[in-house]
Amino acid sequence: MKLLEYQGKAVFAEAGITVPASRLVTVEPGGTKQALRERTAEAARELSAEGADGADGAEGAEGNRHGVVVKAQVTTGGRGKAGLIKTAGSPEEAGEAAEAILSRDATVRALLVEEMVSIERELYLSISVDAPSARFLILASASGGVEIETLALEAPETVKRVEVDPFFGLQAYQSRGLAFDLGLSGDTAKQFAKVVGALYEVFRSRDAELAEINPLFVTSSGRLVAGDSKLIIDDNSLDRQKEFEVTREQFGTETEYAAALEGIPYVQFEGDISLMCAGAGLTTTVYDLVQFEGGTVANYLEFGGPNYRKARRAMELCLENQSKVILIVTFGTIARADVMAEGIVEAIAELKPDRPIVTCIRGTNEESATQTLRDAGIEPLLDTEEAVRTAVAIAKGERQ
Amino acid sequence: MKLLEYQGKAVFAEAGITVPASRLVTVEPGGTKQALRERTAEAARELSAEGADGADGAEGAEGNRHGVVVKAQVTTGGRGKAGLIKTAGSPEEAGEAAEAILSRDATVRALLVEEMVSIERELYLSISVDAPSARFLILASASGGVEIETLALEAPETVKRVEVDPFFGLQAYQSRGLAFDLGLSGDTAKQFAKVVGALYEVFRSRDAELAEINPLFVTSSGRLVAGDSKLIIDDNSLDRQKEFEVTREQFGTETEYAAALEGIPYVQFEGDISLMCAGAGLTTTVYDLVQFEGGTVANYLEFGGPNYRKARRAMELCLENQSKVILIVTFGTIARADVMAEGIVEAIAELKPDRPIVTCIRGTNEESATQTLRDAGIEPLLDTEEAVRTAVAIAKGERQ
Amino acid sequence: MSIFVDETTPIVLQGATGSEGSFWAKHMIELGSNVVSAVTPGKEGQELHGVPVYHSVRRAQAVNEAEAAMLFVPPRFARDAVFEALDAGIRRVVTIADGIPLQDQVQIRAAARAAGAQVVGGNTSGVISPGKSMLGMFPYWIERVYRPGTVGIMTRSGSLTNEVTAWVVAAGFGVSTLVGVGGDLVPGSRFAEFLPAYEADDDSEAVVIVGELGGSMEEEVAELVARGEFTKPVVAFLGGRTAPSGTRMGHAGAIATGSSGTVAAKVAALEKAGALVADRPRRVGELLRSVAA
Amino acid sequence: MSIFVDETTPIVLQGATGSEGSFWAKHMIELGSNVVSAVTPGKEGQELHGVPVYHSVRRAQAVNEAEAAMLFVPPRFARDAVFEALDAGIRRVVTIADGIPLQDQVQIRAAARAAGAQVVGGNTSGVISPGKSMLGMFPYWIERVYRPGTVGIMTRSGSLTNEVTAWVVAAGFGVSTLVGVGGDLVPGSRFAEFLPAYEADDDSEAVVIVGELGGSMEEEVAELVARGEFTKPVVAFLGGRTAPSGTRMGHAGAIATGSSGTVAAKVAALEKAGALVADRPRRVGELLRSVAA
Repeated sequence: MKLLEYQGKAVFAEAGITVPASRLVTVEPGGTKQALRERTAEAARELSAEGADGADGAEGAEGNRHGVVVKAQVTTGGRGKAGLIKTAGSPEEAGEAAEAILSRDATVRALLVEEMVSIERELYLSISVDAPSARFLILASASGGVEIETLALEAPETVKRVEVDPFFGLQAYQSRGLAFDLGLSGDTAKQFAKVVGALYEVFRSRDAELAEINPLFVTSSGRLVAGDSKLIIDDNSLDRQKEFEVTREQFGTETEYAAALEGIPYVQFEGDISLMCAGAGLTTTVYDLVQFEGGTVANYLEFGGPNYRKARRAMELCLENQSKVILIVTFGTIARADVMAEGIVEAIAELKPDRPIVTCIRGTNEESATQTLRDAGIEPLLDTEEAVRTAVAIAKGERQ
Repeated sequence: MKLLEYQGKAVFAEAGITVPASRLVTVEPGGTKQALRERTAEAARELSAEGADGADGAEGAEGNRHGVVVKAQVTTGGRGKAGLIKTAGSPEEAGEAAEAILSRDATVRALLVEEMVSIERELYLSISVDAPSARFLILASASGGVEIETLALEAPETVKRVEVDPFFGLQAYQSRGLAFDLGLSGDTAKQFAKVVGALYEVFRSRDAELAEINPLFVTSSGRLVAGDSKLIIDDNSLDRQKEFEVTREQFGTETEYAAALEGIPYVQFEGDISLMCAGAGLTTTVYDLVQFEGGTVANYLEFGGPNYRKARRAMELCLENQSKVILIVTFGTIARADVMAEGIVEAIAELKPDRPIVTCIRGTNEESATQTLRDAGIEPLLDTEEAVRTAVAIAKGERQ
Repeated sequence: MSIFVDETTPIVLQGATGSEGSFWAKHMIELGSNVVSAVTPGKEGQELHGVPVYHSVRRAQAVNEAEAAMLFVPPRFARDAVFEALDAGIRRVVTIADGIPLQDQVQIRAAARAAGAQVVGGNTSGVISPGKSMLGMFPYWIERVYRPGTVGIMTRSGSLTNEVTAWVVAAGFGVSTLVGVGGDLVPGSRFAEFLPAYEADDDSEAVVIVGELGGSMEEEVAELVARGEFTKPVVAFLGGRTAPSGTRMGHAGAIATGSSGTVAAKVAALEKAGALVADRPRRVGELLRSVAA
Repeated sequence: MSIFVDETTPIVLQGATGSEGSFWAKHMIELGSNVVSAVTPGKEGQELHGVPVYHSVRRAQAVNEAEAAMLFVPPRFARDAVFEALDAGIRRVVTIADGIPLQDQVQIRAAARAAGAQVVGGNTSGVISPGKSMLGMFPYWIERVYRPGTVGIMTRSGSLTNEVTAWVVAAGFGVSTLVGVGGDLVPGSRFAEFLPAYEADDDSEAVVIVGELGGSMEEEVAELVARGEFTKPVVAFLGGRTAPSGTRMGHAGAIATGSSGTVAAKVAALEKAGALVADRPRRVGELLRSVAA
C-alpha cells in the first residue's frame, strides 16, 4: 500500500522526524471551485498565524511566515513536473494554486498545504530491501531532490549505502558513519543520524517495502526537515499493520479502489482488452502477447490464486471499463480449471456482459472445464497465443 | 540488583504473567508487634473480601477465600526452610504469622501477603545467560518448587533447555516446543508458551541476569500463576533501567545498603578482618589466604577500579563493622598506588580508626606510595601473604 | 540423480494436517516422495496418510531424521516454521505460502544463508523431480505438462510455469527437476544458487529459466554463464517485456524500477552471456530443440 | 613470535582521544605497538600522538588497514564499537570497558563468533606481549611484574594478575603474551579459545591460568588438556576456594552456583587433566619451576 505524502509524514512525525507544519484540504466530490479556493486559503492563513506566534513548535519547522506549498496528494510520481505542486506567497494565491492543481488532474482527492521551509540544501534518504544479500538497504545522498535512479546513474559517487543485517538491526555506528560519509558534520551529522534511526524504526515497525525522504531539507537554521514522504507498506503485512486502511484517495479510479478492497490485483490502462488471467507471471505474459499482436490492454486483473472463486466480482470489475473484449487465460493447479469455468459461466449468466469473452482455461480438471464452457455455449480455446490473437481481432473489429 | 519477590512479581504482572492477588505490608522500624499483626490481618482481610466478590480479576488468580500466605521479602534463598514463609487460615493467623517471621529474622523490612492458590502442580521456568554459547538460556521443568541445581542433579531428564540466539530472539516454535517437551498439552501448553514469551520479554527489556519463576503453579482450574519471582537486574545496565532503585529492604544491613548506594562492592560476614582490597580477583584471593591462615573475614570490600579514590568512604564502611583489623591489599595499574596511599593516610587522619590497619599497596607509583605511608607512620608491607599473616595475628591478639 | 530432492530424500511435512496440506501430502506420497514425518503442534500421536505426526520438528527428527522440510503453513507463520526446520538441522526447506510479509522473507533468507541452507519459496508451487519426488503442489497428473526428462526448469511463477512447461513437453522434452523459487520480492533462494547443482546433475542437459521483470535474478544467471561457471545450454523466457515502467502489476514483486530490473536489461545480459531468450512461451520449446537433443 | 599481537600487528584505536585513552595510547606506542589509525567520530583530520584520526573505522581502514582494534570506549558504547570494528573486517578486538551490560556482552560474543573473530574483554587490562606490543593498560614499566619471557598467561582478573605475574617473574621467568579475557560473566573470548595459539607459539613454553570461582572457563581448559589438544605445561591459580557458596563477591561474575563453578570442581578437573594447580599466588612460580626451565 502506497501511502499518500501526508499519511507518510504523520508516521514520520510520530517517529520524531521533523515535518513542515501543514493542513490537509480534502476535495469534496461535487464541491465548487470557490469553496476549494476558500478552504485552501483558510488553511494557508492558519499556517501563517502559527508561524507568526511560533505555536507549532512541536511538529513544525521554522517557516516563511507567508509562503506555503500546495501539493496534490496522489501516489503517482513526478508531481512537480505534472503541475501538481505549487507555491503560493499569500492565502489567496494558495487558493488559486489549489484550483490550478485540480484543473490539471480532476482525480485529486486531497491537497496538503504546507509552510514553506527555508532550504539550505537537500539530501536524499531511503530504506528498502536488498534481496540478494537479504539485508535492509539504506541509501543516502548529499544531493537530494532527484530520483535515486537518476542520482545513481549521474553521480554514483554521491550515493552512499549501508546494509543492515535483519537480525542485528541498525547500529549507531552505521547511522553516524553514513552522516560522515555524506560530508555532514557537527550538529547536522547528529541530526541526520537520528533521522536515519527514526526512519529505520518506521521502516521496521510498519513493515515497509520502502521508506523514503526525498528531499530531506537542511534548513537555513540548520534543522533537518522531511520535504516529502514515500512510504509503501508491504501488502502482505497489512493484517499485522492495522493502522493503515485502504482509502479512496490512494487510487486514481473507483474501480482500482474497489479491486483493492476486494484483494484483487488490478491496474487500469486505456486500451481495448480486459485481462482476467491467473497468476502474475501469466498475466504479464498475456499483456506482452497482446502488445506483440498489436492490441492494447484496458486493464490488468489477476483472477487466480486466492481469487479463483471470484469470477463474478472479477468480471464486474472488467465490465466497469470501456474495453471491447474480456480475455480470460488461466493454467491453474490449485486454482482448478473446472471451478473457474463454472464461475465464469455463472458470472456470464448473472452479469450478461455487453462484450465478447475469450477463454483459454487449462490446468487441473481442464477437460471438465472445457465441457462446462461448451455447455454454456462458449467455444473454449486451449492455446494462449490463439486466445490472444482472437481477442485482438475482436478488439479491432476484425471478428466478433 | 536482586529484586524482592513483590518487585519482580509487579514486573511479571505488567508483562501479562498472572500472579496471586496480594498486599504488601511494610515493617515500620520501631513499630509495635501489635501494629504489625493488625496491619497484616487487615491485608489478609482485604484479600479475602476481593476473593469473595471476585473484584481482583485483573491480576489475581482464583484463591482460597480465606487462606493466605505471608512471605518475608528478603533476597536470600531458602525462605521456606528458614521459617520466613507461613500459611494462615484466617486474618488473625496471618497476623501471628507476621510476628513469627519477624521473630525469626528481625532484619525483614517487608511482608507479602498473598491469596493462597489452589495448586494442581508446580513447574519451573527460568531465563539466564549461557556464556560459552553466547545464548540466552531457558530452563524449564515439569517438577518445580525445588532449586534448579537440585533438579539438574536428581532428575536431569526433567530439565529441558532452549537456547535463544541473542539476535534472532525467542521464536514461537521454541516456546511451544518447550511446553510439549514438558509433557504439557492443550490450553496449559498454550498458556505456558505465553508465559515463556512474557518472561523472555521481561528478561530482555529489563536487562536481567536471571528471570525465574519457581514454582510456576498450574492451579486446579488450569491457570498458570507465578508462585514466586526471582529477578536479578544486571548492575551494569542500571543506567538504562531507570525503573529500578536500590532500596533499603533489598539488603540485610545498613552498611550493605550504604555501600550499594556508593557503588562499592561489599559483602558482610561475621569475622574479624575487614578486607579493603583492589579488584574482585585479588580480594577473593586475600579472602582465601585469610582462611588459610586461620583468620575470619568481617567484610569483603572492593577498593579499586572506579572506587580507588574513595579511601575515606571505604574505610568508614569497614569501621561500621565489629572487625578487629582492616587489611588493605592492592596491586593497581590505573588505580595508582600513590593515590590510594594518599587517600588512606587522609582517611586515617580524618576518621581516626579505632583498630589497626595493615597495608600492602603495590602497582603504579608504588615507591611513592610506600613513602607516603611511611611518612604517615604506617609500616607498609609489600608481600600479600605477609600482610595477611600480620592481619590474622592482630585479629587473634597475637600482635598489635 | 536429480537436484534438491529425489525419491530417497527423507521429508518432514510441517502444517500438513489441514485440509489443503493433507490433500497435497497425499499427492506427494503417491508420486513417490519419501515422507517420513509430519509436524503439527498438539497432534503428536496421530497419523497422516500413514505418516506419524509430532509436536515439533525436533521431536520428529529424533525419531525419523528428515533432510528436507515441506511447509504448508500459512504466510504469517512461515518464518517461525522455517526457523524451526533450520534449528532442527534441516538444510533444504520449501515453503509454498503465498503472502509472507516482506521483512519476514528477508529474515528467512538471511537465516538460511547463515545456516548454509536452501529455503525455496515462498509464493511457489515448490520443487518437483517428476516421477521421483515432489515438494509442493504440481499438477503432475497432466502428462502434457509434467513428464520426466532432461530439462531442468527454474521459475518465479505458477500458472506461467505450467504454460512454459507445456511447451517444453510439446517440443519432445521432459523435466529433470523443476525448482520454483517463487514470485516474492525476496525469495529464500535465487536462480543462480541452483546452477551448481544443475551443472553437476547428469539428468539435466539444459536449463530453462522462467523469469519476469523486476529484481536481478536473471542477471545473476547471466553472470554465472558468462563466467563459464555454468556450461549447459540456458533458455530463458521473461514475462513483462512491454510492462509500463514504474507500474506494479500484481503482487508478485514485478516492479520495474528505472533501467535496472527491466526485461530489456535482463535479455541483454542473458544474450551477451550466450543464453537463448524466448520472446514467448512457445519459443522455449523451439530454442531447446536448437540446443538439446 | 607471539600470540594475538606482536610488534608488526597494525592497530586501530577506537575512542582513544579522551584523556585516559590518550594516556594509554601513548604508552602503547612507546612500548612498540604498531598503531596506524585512531577513530573518534567528528574528529577526522586531527592527530593523536602522530596517528591520524578518522570519523569511522571503515574510513580509517580505507587508508591504513589495521588487523586489530583497541577500544577505549565507555561500557555503554562498547557493543556499538565492537560491531563497528567487526563490520570493518577487523577480527581481533580488545575492549577494556568495565561495566558492559551483560546482554550487550552476550551480543558481542555472539557477533564475534558469527564473524570468526576474537574479541577480548570487557573488564580487562587487555593483551600484552611485553617488549613488543600492548593492547590495553598494563604497568609494563614495573620490571618485577612485566618482563619478556616464555610463559603465556591468561587471566580473568586485573590486580590479581599483577600479583601472580610478579611471582612468575620472581621465579625467574618472563611473559610471552598475556591475555586478559576479563572478569565479566560473558567474556568475548574464553581461555580455551587461545590455547591453540599458545600451542603453536614458539615463544611460549608453558601457560599460566589465573582463574576464579564461577563459570566454566577453567574446566574448558582442563578438557583441552585432557584431550591432548594442548600439550604444554599448564599451571593454574584460582581465587575463591573458600568463598561461601551462593554469595556473590564483587561484580566480576564470581558467582558460585551449587556444585558447578566452584573452585573445588575446577581444581579437580584441571588436576585430573594433568595441569598443576597453585593454592596461592606464590606457588605459581614454584610450580612453574617444576615444569619449565
